Amino acid sequence: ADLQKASLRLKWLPQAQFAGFYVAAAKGYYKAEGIDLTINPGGPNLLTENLVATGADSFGLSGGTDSVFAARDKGLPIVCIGVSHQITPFIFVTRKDGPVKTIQDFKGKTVTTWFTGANHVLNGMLAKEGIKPDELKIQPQQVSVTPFVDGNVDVITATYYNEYYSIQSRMPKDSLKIFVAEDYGITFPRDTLIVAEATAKEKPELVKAFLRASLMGWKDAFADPKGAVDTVMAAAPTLDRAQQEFMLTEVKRLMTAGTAAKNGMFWIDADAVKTAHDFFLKYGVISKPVDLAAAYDASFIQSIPAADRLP
Amino acid sequence: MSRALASPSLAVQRGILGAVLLVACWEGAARGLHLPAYVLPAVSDILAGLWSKRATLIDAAGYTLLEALVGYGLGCLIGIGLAVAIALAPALRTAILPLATAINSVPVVGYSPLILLWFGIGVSSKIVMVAMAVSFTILLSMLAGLDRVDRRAVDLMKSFGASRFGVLWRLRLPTALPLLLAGMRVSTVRSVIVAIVTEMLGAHGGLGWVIYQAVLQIDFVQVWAAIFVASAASLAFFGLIGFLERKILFWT
Amino acid sequence: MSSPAATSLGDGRAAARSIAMPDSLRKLIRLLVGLAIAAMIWEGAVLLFGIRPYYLPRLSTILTAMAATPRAYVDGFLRTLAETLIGFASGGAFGVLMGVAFFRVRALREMIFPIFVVSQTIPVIAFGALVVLWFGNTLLAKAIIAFYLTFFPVTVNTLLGLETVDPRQVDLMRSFGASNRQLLLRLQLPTALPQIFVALRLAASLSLVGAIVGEWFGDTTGLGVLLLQAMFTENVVAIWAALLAAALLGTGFYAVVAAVERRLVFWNAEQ
Amino acid sequence: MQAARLPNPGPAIEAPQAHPKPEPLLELRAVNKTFGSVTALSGLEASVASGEFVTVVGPSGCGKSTLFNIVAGLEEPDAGGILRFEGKSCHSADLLGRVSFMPQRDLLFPWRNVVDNAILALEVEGMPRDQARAKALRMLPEFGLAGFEKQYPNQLSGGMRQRVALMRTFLFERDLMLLDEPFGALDALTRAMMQRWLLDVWQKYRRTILFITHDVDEAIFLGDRVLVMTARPGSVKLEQVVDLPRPRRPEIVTSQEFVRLKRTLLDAIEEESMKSFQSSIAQEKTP
Amino acid sequence: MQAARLPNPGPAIEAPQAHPKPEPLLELRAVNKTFGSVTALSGLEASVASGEFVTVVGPSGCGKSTLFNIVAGLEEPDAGGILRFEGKSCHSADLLGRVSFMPQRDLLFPWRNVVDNAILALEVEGMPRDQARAKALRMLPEFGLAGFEKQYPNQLSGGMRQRVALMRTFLFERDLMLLDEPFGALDALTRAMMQRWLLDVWQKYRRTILFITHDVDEAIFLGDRVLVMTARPGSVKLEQVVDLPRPRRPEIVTSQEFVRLKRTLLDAIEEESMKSFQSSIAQEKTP
Ligand SMILES: Nc1ncnc2c1ncn2[C@@H]1O[C@H](COP(=O)(O)OP(=O)(O)OP(=O)(O)O)[C@@H](O)[C@H]1O
Ligand SMILES: Nc1ncnc2c1ncn2[C@@H]1O[C@H](COP(=O)(O)OP(=O)(O)OP(=O)(O)O)[C@@H](O)[C@H]1O
Ligand SMILES: Cc1ncc(C[n+]2csc(CCO)c2C)c(N)n1
Ligand SMILES: [Mg+2]
Ligand SMILES: [Mg+2]
Repeated sequence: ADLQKASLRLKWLPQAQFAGFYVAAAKGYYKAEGIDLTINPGGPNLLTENLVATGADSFGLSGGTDSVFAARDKGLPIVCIGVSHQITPFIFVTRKDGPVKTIQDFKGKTVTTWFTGANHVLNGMLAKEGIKPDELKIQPQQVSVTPFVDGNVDVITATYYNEYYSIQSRMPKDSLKIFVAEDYGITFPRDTLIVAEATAKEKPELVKAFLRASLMGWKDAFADPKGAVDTVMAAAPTLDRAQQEFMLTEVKRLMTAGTAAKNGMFWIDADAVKTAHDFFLKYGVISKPVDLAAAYDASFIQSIPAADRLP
Repeated sequence: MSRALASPSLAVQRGILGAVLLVACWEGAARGLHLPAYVLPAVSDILAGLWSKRATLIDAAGYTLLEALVGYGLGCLIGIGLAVAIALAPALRTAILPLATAINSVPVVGYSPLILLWFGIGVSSKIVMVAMAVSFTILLSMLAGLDRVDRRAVDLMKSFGASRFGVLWRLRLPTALPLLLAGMRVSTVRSVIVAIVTEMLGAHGGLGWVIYQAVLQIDFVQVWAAIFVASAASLAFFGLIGFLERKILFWT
Repeated sequence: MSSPAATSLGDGRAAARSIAMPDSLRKLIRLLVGLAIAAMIWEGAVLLFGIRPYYLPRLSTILTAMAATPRAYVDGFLRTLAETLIGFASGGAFGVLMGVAFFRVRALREMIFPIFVVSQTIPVIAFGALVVLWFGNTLLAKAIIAFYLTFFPVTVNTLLGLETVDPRQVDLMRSFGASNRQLLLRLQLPTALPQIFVALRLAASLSLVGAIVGEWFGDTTGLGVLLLQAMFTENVVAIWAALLAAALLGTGFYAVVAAVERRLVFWNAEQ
Repeated sequence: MQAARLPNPGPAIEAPQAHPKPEPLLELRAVNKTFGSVTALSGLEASVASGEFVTVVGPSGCGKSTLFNIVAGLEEPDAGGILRFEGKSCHSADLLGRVSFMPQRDLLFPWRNVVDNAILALEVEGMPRDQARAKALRMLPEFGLAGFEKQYPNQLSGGMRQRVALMRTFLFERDLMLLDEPFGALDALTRAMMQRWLLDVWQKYRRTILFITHDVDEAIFLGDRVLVMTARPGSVKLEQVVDLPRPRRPEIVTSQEFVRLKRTLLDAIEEESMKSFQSSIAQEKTP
Repeated sequence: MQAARLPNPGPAIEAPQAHPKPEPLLELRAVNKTFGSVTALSGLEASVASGEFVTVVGPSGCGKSTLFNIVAGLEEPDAGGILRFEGKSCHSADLLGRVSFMPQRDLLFPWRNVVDNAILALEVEGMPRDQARAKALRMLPEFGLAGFEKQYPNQLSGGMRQRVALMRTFLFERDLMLLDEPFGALDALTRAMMQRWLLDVWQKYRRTILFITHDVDEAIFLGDRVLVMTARPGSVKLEQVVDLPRPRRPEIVTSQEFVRLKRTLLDAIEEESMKSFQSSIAQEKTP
């Protein structure tokens, strides 16, 4: 009866990328923890950090470490309480039989990428190889993968769980070659769980309860992917089931990669965060060093028994 | 009574007073309530941000205005062309008009996903979107204008031996001008907005693109600076067409 | 008058009625036939010219997709309709109110009208996030966006309409000793009504735009959500499905407003 | 209102001067009216006795409508002039709601049907609609509008619209009726019908009428007295008593008497209208 | 065109019948015109001699404008009727561009100034603008428009607009001019000016004129002959020759002769307009 009202703002519309939260809500795990949770989808022009900082939403699944740094840099009072995708969730894709064999071949080619952080990863990879960004044509990437499929673009950026699937559904998987950021020493954790500083300070129990329920939801989602996809599709019935099932598989891989394999989901890998921070500082994405201890508070996730964190 | 006495300069004074009051309230709220920039930046901060980012913003405004103007021009041509075709061949009316009304009652933004898919995220998709939005307005207002012609004036022209084209050129087109230009004036602001909206869904540049990027970079001062520029650009475009309208329609 | 006139009157009315009934029916039939033909042309053209589904899927494919998840479209339709209606009603009412206020108080008009004009040059989508921030993920937030797009044309046309009132009619009313209130209700507003409806027809389309764009700011149901979802999953069939639903809503609402206009502004009809 | 109709007064009086009757319903003395730099009326003197039908002719723009606006309470004359109504000196605004005014056009409201247009003034006065409608319905036949109560103005001919407007004016029962070119928009033939009909109705209701027209035949045919106004600034140039017997038959317009009166009036008008025509052309050259 | 003006023909002829002159410019025989179920003209017979000024009066809706539309080439009469122009039988459409037509309103184009409005017909004919303008400019003084060439219609008074429209009609030099109530929208005094002026201009250019009016005084004052039309379906009820001397002075309207003619015409019109008035009321009951 005395449920506490709270909301979770996603970074995008309902899809299997967020399955665990929907499953937890559907199975009443939040209620069991005393939370009356509303899940608010994101949109193309919404910034999760902003909505959480102003108190419009209590929790957020926001862009990633990059957006957390940027928000802290601009003085938004938010704290990251968990990291979902432990490794860079996107890759750079080209045709196996195309002109691009190595990263050196990017020179003079048309490369599309998102200017929401992925562009910095690309720049980092190029810099590692001694290539300057103006040696190739970097263009903002549109929604559609068609320009790549049609051969109008040489290299395209793709998330493992979404665009890569779209491309594979339109051309054979073995005709593709991929470039992975980690191969160039760059790791870019994304999909960060955030709360307002005030929430972290004043309602630590609420935060912990939210994490406990969410973890249960994710565990269930991975245990029963079909059921999880059903739950997601109840919220967004027009989605393509096959794609959602693929997405859930890939998301599981991203959420349990790296140190999370050992420490469990939403683990904050301080080293990975520090590496990413230095990387963004170097590329001017943030103007000055960010106080990492204030920006990333691992205490909440750590307070939960390890067994509950592991899928 | 007060209407006759109010001088235009008083109207201008009041307009300025209104603007000043608005800016003062805005500034006062932002400063007085210590609103953070991500809630509402102060006007002075926005103007400062506008100045410091002027190069980017001018570029972006140029980009957006180019899309808007080309799309606008294209839309006007298509709208006028269709209306004239209907005027010359009335049989076309039953074919075109219901379709145009139906398409027009669907919000333009509805088409944006398709147009972006078909025409890519470059300038062409924006131009197409603007042209679509503009051409329907122009078609409908131009048709209303052409239909407004006095039947007796048409008879008069015919009695002089004028052809269908002669009637169109010397009588129906001038008669349609006031409504056409009113439609064109309204369409100016629409064309800039449609360009920006489409840019926000995917673009290589432009004010919509700047706004989209600035939101993601949590630079709300820049968001508002871009909005200010967009508004100024729209007003300038609106003013220009309004000015031309008054020049052209000297007789009204 | 004369009895032959009376008979001809009776005949005329009876004749008019007997024609009128099948007339509306015939209109409906003609509409349905027109739609059927359009559907056939669509389906046929895609098959005949082998148009790639990427550009234009078959109508039957789209309808099948809609039928597969009818609830999504019905719920989306109803939700968007609700937002549209609220935005339209509030925008229309506020628009008329401001039009009257501007008409009555010239100073107010000179101070605020330019601000209204400027406000309309700002794309909603640019500050929609603010609306969500202030009003949350509520129906109200979407309705406010629809309202923002709707009220201005109504204000402009109300003002225009009020200003077309014949001063001689005003004099006539005053010579009867009419108060300002009587003047407004009995003369000025009725005179402005045709102009107001021109704006309301426009506002019908605009409020739908507002509702759809409003739904792009993080919503769970609505045609705008379906559209966005389809756009970012590059699902052309779903885009068309959402578009068709929006078209139905748009044309339907427009037709209703136009029908109400024909009823209320009967005297303005040509003839 | 109850005052019996005056017997036709004496022969034409050549110069503007006070009407001889002892207690006129309306009296204007030395009335001036200026609009900014334009003097519309200057030293206007006129009076109307109870039950009288006075017609006013004069060149376009000479101030006839301005005179009516003053009497209808819509426009205050310049200070100094005297305005007397029912024997009491008053301001123009005091007359609002006290005279029944019919402006130059019919000015029917297109969204009201015949009855509702006719009862407009009664509604403004606060009479309940049902009562007002019942009253109007009883009057319809006399105005040749029986059976038309539900029609809207756009379904009426010009003559019928004018009758509705007149009925609206009649229903607003006031001692003085001001009719500003009520038939100006009608074609000459319909107009002739309406003139005859107006005389019939007037004969019955015996209201005091002040009637503007451009048509000299109309002015003579209808009036007990014709006031000819000077070109702007307007004042009364000639007061012509019309001593034609009533009821007047249409044929009267070709009678000796009528033609003689017409000649007198035309000569006076001719002079004034030439003046006004010239000055209007001169004025238009500086747009 | 060059034909000298006819001497005034004999006295009034009571029944519609052929005009006695041997070679009329325009001749209509047994002309009918129906619009759906409405018969506008029925068995209309008329002819106009070269140089003649014929005026047409008749009740509203009797088919006067329909008659003009037929003669202007805008409306084809029903099969069976005979239409002869310059002695040759022809279709209505053959007359497009061959008669000079001035419709009921001035219909000036507000975006054209005085000169450019005046040369409209010449432009349609294909005359180069400069040449047309030069021609119009020479004509301006005669039409009382000297110095106004650059003015736009909204800067002109009603009388001046009407003169521009007339000038446009005169510049379109055709054997026959059709004037449909050219002065209908003017007030009575301006109208009187315009009538006198039109006679002056006509005296000079000697065009054949067919002139519709509702005003019997105007019809008599201007015409060599007055055609009175019956109520709908329209035909010619009476052909009245006006044997008043020319040039006609304004005073003529109160002359014995004039009043006698007016009486004759009014009697004929009275009968018809009563008919049309009745039927129009009956008609309007079925909107
Ligand atoms: N409110 C006003 N402001 C300025 N000038 C006015 C106003 N009302 C009337 N006038 C001027 O006063 C003069 C007299 O106008 P008024 O309308 O009384 O003439 P009128 O005799 O009724 O003319 P008409 O016969 O054309 O109806 C005109 O020159 C007119 O322009
Ligand atoms: N195009 C048309 N279609 C149907 N009916 C028409 C048409 N033109 C004229 N009429 C009808 O024919 C009759 C004659 O009309 P016309 O305009 O010739 O009359 P008129 O004598 O010029 O009238 P007015 O004096 O009012 O100008 C009218 O009853 C009119 O309604
Ligand atoms: C890092 C990153 N950037 C963009 C996308 C692709 N994407 C998904 S939703 C959307 C609309 C705008 O936010 C875009 C572009 C992604 N998946 N990951
Ligand atoms: Mg007047
Ligand atoms: Mg006519």
